Amino acid sequence: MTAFVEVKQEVFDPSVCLSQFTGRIGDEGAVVSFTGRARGQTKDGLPINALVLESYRGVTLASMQQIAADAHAKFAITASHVIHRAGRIKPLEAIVFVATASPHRRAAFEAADYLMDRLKTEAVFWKREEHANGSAWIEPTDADRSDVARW
Amino acid sequence: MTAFVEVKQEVFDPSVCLSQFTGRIGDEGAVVSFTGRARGQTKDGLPINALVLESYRGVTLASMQQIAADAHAKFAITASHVIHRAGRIKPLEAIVFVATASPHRRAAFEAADYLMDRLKTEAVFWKREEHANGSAWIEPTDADRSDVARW
Amino acid sequence: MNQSLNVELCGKLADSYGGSVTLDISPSGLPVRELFEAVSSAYPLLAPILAGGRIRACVNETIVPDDAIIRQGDTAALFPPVSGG
Amino acid sequence: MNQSLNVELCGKLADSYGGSVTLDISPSGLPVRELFEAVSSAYPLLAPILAGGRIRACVNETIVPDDAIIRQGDTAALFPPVSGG
Repeated sequence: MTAFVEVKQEVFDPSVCLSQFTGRIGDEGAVVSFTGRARGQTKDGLPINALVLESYRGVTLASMQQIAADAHAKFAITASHVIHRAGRIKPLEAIVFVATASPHRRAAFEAADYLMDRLKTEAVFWKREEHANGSAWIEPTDADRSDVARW
Repeated sequence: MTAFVEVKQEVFDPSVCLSQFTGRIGDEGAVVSFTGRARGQTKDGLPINALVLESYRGVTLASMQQIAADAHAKFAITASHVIHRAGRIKPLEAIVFVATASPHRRAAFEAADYLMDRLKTEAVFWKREEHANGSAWIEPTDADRSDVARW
Repeated sequence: MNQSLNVELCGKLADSYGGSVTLDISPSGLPVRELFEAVSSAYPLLAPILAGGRIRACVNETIVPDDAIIRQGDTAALFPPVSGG
Repeated sequence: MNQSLNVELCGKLADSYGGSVTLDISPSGLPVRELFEAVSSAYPLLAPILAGGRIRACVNETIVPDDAIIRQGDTAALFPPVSGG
């Protein structure tokens, strides 16, 4: 097993994904996971009803596969798993899950960090927060752009 | 909940720990976990029967608590969980588990990375790999020392 | 003979006219930059955002440069800046 | 009157004489650096490693500097370099 990438329409449990990932790998000593969860409030403190994530045909999955392939080329990881929700996501549900495995903890950390930076800015999704007063499209922030520029 | 630190004599399941950690926190958007697992072979390729981790009275837990407190002082994390095995550990069992939560993914990643670097070099444990031809004490590597020097 | 091309509108591009608009294109097709102009003139609420330089065209599931040619029968879409995670 | 002090030996320090050794110490106690010398002379297989400069003393569950005084009744231990994770 090397890179495994999925777009999921349904709620998923990151701890189950971590368990399955760890079960699939060999005897790598280092396993890192990242879970990104939908927040409950906008930056201005309005309660959020849902985050809506739009994907586009095969292009979304292909963009994730390219990012995962780049992570494997760049870091000494032996396995990775990337899961991204699409559709309507309620507060606290997982939006994205990344797991990496390596004999070396630095490689596992850096690859997970890199995967997230790339996913934030390059995975083909569009997202909109629905709140009581309407909805707002969310684009990558300046911090997201400077994070990805580090690599 | 802020820092939660444990030394465990028994096998534990990192995915269950991640699930419990995520259940305890609020609506932080970013959750990072690291799992360090016992390897099956020495650097020279000898099969390992067990990794034996010795701790010392209250000093071991206190060293972990100090490391966790430093991580909370240094990074914008809202919660952390550190679990460290002691005793006799078989190949592929988890040795260490670190989880961090933050509204910001950089803080969650950096705090987990920092916790591991400090634990590797400063947590009060002594470890010995038992293999077919005897046993060998394992001390921090040059890489471990340069990793922790980054902070 | 001209044919109607369906152009899918992704993300915030769908706010004004829904998820797709149609355009007539000739058998020789047209480059992406002319597609932008044609969409802007037929659907003026899209003009400011298409002029902003941050919209990319996707043809048959591949993101293409501004000089790529879109032909009759292609599957065309316009992408505003993406954001995962 | 001198009393026997039990000195716990951690990690690889236990390889030669087991997990602890004993020393007689006087009622006035002794500084850590003299404890190292006393252990080295009574348990010579420990002398090379104690001379290496990487061993720390722990008294009553606190790691202490070389000029700290160890007294009768204290819980003393010697720590080689630690390694978690």
